[in-house]
Amino acid sequence: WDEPIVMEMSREGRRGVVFPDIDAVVTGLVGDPQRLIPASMRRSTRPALPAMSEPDVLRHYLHLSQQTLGMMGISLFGTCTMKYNARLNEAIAARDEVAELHPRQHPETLQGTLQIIHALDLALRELSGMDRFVFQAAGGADAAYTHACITRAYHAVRGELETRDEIITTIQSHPCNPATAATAGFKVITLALEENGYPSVEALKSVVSERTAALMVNNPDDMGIYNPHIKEWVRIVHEAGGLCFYDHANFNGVMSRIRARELGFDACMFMLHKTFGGPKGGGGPAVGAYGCSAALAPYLPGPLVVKRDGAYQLEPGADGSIGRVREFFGNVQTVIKAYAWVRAMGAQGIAAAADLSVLANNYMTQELTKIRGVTCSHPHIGAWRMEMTRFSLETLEKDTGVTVFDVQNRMVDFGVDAFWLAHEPWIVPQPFTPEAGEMWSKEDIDTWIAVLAQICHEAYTTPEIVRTAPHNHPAGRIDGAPLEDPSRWAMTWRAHVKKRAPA
Amino acid sequence: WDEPIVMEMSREGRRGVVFPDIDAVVTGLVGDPQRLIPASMRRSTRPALPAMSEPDVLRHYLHLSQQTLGMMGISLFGTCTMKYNARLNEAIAARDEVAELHPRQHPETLQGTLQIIHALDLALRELSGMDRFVFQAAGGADAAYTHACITRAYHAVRGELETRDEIITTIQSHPCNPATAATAGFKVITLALEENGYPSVEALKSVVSERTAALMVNNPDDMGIYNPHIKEWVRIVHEAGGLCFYDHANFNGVMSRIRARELGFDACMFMLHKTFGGPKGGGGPAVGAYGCSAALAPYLPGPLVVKRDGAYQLEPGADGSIGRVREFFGNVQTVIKAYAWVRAMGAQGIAAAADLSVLANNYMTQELTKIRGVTCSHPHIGAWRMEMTRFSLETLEKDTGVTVFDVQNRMVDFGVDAFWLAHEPWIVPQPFTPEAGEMWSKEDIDTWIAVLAQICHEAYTTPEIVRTAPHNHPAGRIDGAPLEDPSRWAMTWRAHVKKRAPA
Amino acid sequence: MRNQPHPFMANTVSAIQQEMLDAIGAKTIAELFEQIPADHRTQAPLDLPPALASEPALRRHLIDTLSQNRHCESDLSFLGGGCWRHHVPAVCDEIVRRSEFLTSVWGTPSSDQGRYQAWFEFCSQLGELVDCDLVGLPVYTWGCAAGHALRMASRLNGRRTVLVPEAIDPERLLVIRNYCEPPEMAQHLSIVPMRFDPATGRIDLADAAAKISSDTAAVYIEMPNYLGIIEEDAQRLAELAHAAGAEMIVGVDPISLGVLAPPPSYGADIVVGTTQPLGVHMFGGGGLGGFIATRDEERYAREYPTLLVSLTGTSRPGEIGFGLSLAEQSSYGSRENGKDWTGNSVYLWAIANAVYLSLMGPQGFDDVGRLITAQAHYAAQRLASLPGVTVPLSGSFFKEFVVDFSKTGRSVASINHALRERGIFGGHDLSADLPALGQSALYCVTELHERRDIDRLIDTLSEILNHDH
Amino acid sequence: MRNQPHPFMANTVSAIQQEMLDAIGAKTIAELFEQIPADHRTQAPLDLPPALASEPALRRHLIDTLSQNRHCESDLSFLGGGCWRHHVPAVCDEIVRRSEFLTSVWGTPSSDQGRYQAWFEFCSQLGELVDCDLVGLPVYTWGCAAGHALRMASRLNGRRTVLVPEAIDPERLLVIRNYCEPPEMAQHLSIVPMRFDPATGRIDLADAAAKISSDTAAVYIEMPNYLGIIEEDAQRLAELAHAAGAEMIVGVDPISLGVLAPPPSYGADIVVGTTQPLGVHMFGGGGLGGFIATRDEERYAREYPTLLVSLTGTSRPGEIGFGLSLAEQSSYGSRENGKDWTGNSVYLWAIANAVYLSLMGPQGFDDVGRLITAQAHYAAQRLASLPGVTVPLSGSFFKEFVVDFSKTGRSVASINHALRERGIFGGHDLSADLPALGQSALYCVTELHERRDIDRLIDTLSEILNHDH
Repeated sequence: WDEPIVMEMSREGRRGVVFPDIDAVVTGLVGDPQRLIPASMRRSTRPALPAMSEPDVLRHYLHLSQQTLGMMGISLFGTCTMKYNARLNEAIAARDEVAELHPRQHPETLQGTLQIIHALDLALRELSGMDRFVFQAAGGADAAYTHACITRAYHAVRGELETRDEIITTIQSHPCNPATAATAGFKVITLALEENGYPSVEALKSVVSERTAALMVNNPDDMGIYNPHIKEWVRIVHEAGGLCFYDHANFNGVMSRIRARELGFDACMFMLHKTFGGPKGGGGPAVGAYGCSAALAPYLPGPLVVKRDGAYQLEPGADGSIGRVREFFGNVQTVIKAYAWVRAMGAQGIAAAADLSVLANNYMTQELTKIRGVTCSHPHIGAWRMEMTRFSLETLEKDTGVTVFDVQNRMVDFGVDAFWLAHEPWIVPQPFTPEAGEMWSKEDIDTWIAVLAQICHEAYTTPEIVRTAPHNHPAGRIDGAPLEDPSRWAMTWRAHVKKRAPA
Repeated sequence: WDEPIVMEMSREGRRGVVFPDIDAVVTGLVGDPQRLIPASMRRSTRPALPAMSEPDVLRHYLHLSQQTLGMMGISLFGTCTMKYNARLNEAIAARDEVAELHPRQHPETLQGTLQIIHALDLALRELSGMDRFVFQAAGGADAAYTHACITRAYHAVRGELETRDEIITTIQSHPCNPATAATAGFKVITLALEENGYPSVEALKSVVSERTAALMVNNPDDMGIYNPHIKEWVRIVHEAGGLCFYDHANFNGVMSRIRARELGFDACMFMLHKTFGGPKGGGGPAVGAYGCSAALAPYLPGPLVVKRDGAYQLEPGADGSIGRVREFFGNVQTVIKAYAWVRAMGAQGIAAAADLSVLANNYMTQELTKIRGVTCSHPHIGAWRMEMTRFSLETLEKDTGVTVFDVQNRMVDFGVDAFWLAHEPWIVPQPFTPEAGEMWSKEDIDTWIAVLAQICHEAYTTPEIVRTAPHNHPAGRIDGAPLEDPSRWAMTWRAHVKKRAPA
Repeated sequence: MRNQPHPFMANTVSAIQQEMLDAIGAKTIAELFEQIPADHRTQAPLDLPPALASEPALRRHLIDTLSQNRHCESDLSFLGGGCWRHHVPAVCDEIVRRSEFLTSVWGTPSSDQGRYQAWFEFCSQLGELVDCDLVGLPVYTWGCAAGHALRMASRLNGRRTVLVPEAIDPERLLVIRNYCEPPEMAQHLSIVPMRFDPATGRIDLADAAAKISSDTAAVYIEMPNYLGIIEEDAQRLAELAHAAGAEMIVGVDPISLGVLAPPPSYGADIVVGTTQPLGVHMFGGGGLGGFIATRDEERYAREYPTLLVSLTGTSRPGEIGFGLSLAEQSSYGSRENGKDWTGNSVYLWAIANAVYLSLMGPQGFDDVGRLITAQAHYAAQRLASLPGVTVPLSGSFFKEFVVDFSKTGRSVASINHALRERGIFGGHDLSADLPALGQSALYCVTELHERRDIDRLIDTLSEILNHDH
Repeated sequence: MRNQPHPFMANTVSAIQQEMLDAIGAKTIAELFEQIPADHRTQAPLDLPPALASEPALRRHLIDTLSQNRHCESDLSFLGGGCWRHHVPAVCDEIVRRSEFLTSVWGTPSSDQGRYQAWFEFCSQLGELVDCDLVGLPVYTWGCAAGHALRMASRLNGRRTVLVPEAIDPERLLVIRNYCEPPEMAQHLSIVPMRFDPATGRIDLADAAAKISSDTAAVYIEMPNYLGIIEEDAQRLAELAHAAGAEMIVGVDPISLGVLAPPPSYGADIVVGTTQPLGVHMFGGGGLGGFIATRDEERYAREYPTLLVSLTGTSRPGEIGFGLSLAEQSSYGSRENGKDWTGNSVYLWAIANAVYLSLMGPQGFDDVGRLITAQAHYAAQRLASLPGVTVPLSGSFFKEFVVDFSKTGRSVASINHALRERGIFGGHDLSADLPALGQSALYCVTELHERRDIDRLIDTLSEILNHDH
């Protein structure tokens, strides 16, 4: 489809939805509703929204959906743990019992939902060893932010917040960790990687002090490298009086094998929209499930679900609670989907998922490194990787000038979703990070490998076809320059119209 | 997607859905279920169905859906009255109150559904003047068949069925009329068109006799021509003792302006999946609503919905009932959608739809006949057409060799659904029949016209591009020869595998 | 007033209509209707309920109305007999609700390749399940499929008598009767019932054997039969039919085919049945569909009333395409000279069926068949343990079985009423249609029942039967 | 046991795993975990509830569990306060449930052009509604948007005091407090409440004026405010803020903007608010979303924490494409040096919002605004006519209003309990959070209420209040 912008599809007078006329009895009592709005506050000019019929709106957005690859192809998008979003869960979430709930309903009327929230809390406790989970954080980053807020509250109670103003993380931890720590008001100390692919214990010791508020770290990292000294790290930070937060974004490969609490962590985070089978929706709604030890529980945001006398009740947060990181319970429908995933998988299924994702990644790693132009990060590390491996196209780029961006744009021509590169800053040049997960069949993984091999082959033989990709998509490669130019960027149609006017 | 056949996607051991284990208590009581099946009747070799995971099945069929144009483009498919299938109705039909009903439930537990069936019956009575409607027929053709069956019952009661064995129709009536009449055991007499685009009264008189069981006819026909003598026709057939059935497939242009019963017809049929906004689903489930006069009501198939003492009850058909043309009530969910459409439209909306569809057709007719190579059927008829017009590409084909089939295949390259040609036999050479209806915007109609103009232009300038179309579709033009060759046709994969084996 | 903008109609805007009128040179829309003579026009304006053009208002009205229904999700149902509550995988719903499939009309094989392929996969997979090489696109229902099959048989051998079980669903028999035409018609097919054995519930083989003759066009049986019983003499019946030159037609519930032998293995020439159990909701009977399948022989192929989709090649070398085979013999191709008729059928359900068959795979049918068998027998045995309640037929059964309440002194109607008050839909009352069985009901147990559901039925029935009445 | 084939995992088949192990030269899967030291490994096997790998079993469990909920479709609800039941057009649901949107992750602007365009259309249409040229992709909620906006203001002018209404939703204030950081932090923003006038329900202008100073980073108000009241002094407040060099931030319920003036018209610099009323179900609060919008000025653009989508060209002449603007300033681009943080948000709801805005058009917002206004006032007047019941605030209101039951002698809790027993969810109890208002509740009336619903509330309340208690 050569689909126009919706703002250009308007024809005055058309209606997409209409509302009932105001009941005559109502009008009889209250009069003209316009007069019920103070004159100074009335809208005088109508918003320039499109006027369209209902079927035309439907068709427009159906067309846009068809121009979205999503998981229709093969998507091994690293760090996002692509897995099956069971359609049963979507059907359940569409039911009135889920969709038509108001968060302020009396708990008596929410027993089904509260039971599921409570049951998922218990399941995540079992998976992590933590003592309590909350689901208010509306994404993984929001859970990291929750931890930063709890860190404030914890040290404030001890009268140490003014002096404990540093949070330590690593360069391979997700950007949300330093970013939320900074937003919460902390100084951020970032440890660099060393030879083995992780910062040394010594490096950590050199930055830990009485100013240390917390450690926020993930493990394994996005290169599939597990820090074997992590228990030691936790001990060091604890001894200095800091808290330890485990960003469990990369939980998929270690599910059933380790528990964050057993490693000593005070808190951890699971992404229900990734690891626990919830859909991503292009970027939320999402849930960062935040779990912590009993010692940190008094700081958790309310409301908390408790089971008492056989019924589920809501309690406000404790006196020391950080209040809220988001209004109400969080994205409840995603909590239900995650619960459904846990039940569908069971303990054995979860263990199998970890096994399969690590097996598939190592299979991929071996096959991909056979491709000319592809190298593996830290090639000197002989060990099997966890559920992801970071690769580099540095050789390819040096040999052919073809970049990871070119390859991304070419991949989609094969119906394969573009790979993830790496979070900033790039540790390795021209990085890319696929993650096979447990859902994709071996055949799909083989196809993905073959596509990359084909593109690398093209890069060496007919690089132009890669550099000018995509060829089979609704739009060509975008022009990046206007995006950074205040005189040309246009985040809305009206801005676009104003800026193009002189031309 | 270059999507394989599902039979080739199997890998032994994979599962798409699993069922619970048999409860131990159940097994304790009944033992091994295999032993409950007589040995001689047990299946010995498993069906060679694909073994696939759930997400792989989902993706396969999602891919197939994306390879289906449907109403995603502009579809002016003649005789099918393309209109908006309100997504509200789909959401309602997906609810348990509709989807999870068993047809044998006690009527006490079906009051909502029965109320809607009854209310739609009343609405269709109002639209047609008939005295009673039933919704058992699972399509327009099935309603025609219902009429043929009722015709048998009516004449049988009178002892005339053995001698009244002829049903009269016209060459422009839908093939289902002669076909169902023949299936019901009648001889079919088909009247040819005359100069004015319809058979003359004289022609009718020449075939009406004491052998005439019924007239089955539509009006206006698919050329948009209204037979102005239809009341006279009905009178003639009635005088001979025959019944008159109005195939109201082309009701869209005359809604609110005429009533079948007022024209004298004994019965009529509406297509709820077309005229009344139900979705077509690629060919059903559908409903041919069959309505008739009080005189024919005793022959209607049961069960019948009646309102008594404020409650809705079910009655078996009357003693003279033809029994069933299909099990149970019919496609109830489509009845609900049609009822919703009637309520959404109201009397004024229905009248507006007729107005707009006739306006749009005459607008299209004028614009299309300006295109070189396109002519209108019966061009000597100066009157405005009804909601459809039949056109011909005879000139184009003579001038360029490009056929209507070529044009169909080229249209889809523009995201415009192929037009309908005409039912067999073709009255005009190289026919095509678009129907604008009331849903499509003027802009869409203009686009459609422009596409046809472009293709006709191509036919005169670069005919090869039309003859080799489609170019932008998942598959090229099919090879028709194997379809009629018993040694090559393959209606199943297993037949295909056997037949290709020697090659 | 007619220009009140309506969400469904983009051109309900006066200015647009005026543009179109101007373009064609007409003054009013009304004049475009000149073809309709004045005396044809209705004088009485439409009197319909008030319009609910507002989606929220219409939504509310529909939900309020339909909420008066009770249904088999909220209540515990043991109803069956031609429409069954089986598991509908969420993926089936997801696919059939896709706008592309939902709204497609016809298209070309190229533009709608995906839908053609899905149809082909429906035929291909159903063919594996029923062990047939030739499967047509679906017909309305099992009853319609049976009717067409009997007519196919008659066309094949020119005979006009068909044998049908005495114990057949009356709903289905009424459908078949119409297809067989009344005696007054020249092409009438005479329906001869094969007696059922009230001890076993099976067809009385001796009776059937005596009725099969050189006049017999077809012998039609069902597997399992209306009462849930497995017709163990099927192969013998097929041999008798074949010896007499008749076609053997078997109607089958396809969800049984993981555990029951496919009909061709015991001699079926034409296999018909329902598609509803294969991934389609009941919709109060709106989920029904039927199929016809045979060997891939030209004599059968040339008698199909349905549309047939065949795999073929395309203009691009090596590419697979799909097209309609033998369209000329359909009513679209040959009007009254076609094979019966076809039209809109249940093609959307065929796609649901295809999805279902892919999800199930061979193991799924095996498992579901065993689960249903075990649970149905559990229910039957538990029921038979209640005082005065018997399961009278001795034949092996699948999914459904007859329960006789005669000795409780209560009618099925009164028991079902009491069950209904307790949230249970009891089995279908057979007492009117099959009085020989006394106060009997047809109980249906599927994979969706759990043991606790059956136990609840037993407990509830115990309580009801212990009450004074 | 780990090789039990599971429907979600294509490779849970032993033979496939063996192929992969053979390919990499490993003997067992367990050895692949060599990186994890032995003393890190858990000793206690997972103890989780039994697996329900069977979809029918899981479906039944979920439905049985969730059926314990009551909800606002079955019960009549007057709850609001940050989450509202508005009409969700069926087309919105249809679009957001499309697999392509539901499962998309990121892709490239070319491969996911449709989703980028839908996002751009969300920003563009919301920009029309709020009269802003620059709109970011959504944030989690209104509260989060307000928190970010206050921090943006502080970064813009380097000041550290923000004025916030005293009568603000406590849920939202708790969120904002976290964004403003505790006093111990160096970047702490001090929150100064603007007193609310208990007669009108509006901000006390004199109090606010006295508090606005050269230290003020921003003045934040809401329209309508937490109690439903229209802040008629908004323009004056904006003038005071601007005169003091502060940013004016307005939080708005966008469904009001057909009848209420867009915030920039009375001086808003930064507009924030909720997206939930625009075509998203409540989902118990899971439908929330927030937005941030401003003038298209570089100084604002460079402070957005959200991702920004801009229209641009592509490598094909004349073609429109979409890309991320100013990605470098996000936390993805600059980690702790970025503008706050971003991550997964509610981008799927942005698509629902875009569909909603297209369906509504200008007339839709006009109509829904008038309908809500009329019905809310009808409800308020009828409630105020009940003995002992008052609507105490004199300010003009939209959609929500305070109802004071103090003079009935009953608590809101007891009244709501009685209403709940009669199938009605009464207004949100304000007595604990705003004791100055006595036994008051916040009632919400939307376009989905019909007059009969309001009349039913009145009748039911009459009955309850007439009872002895």
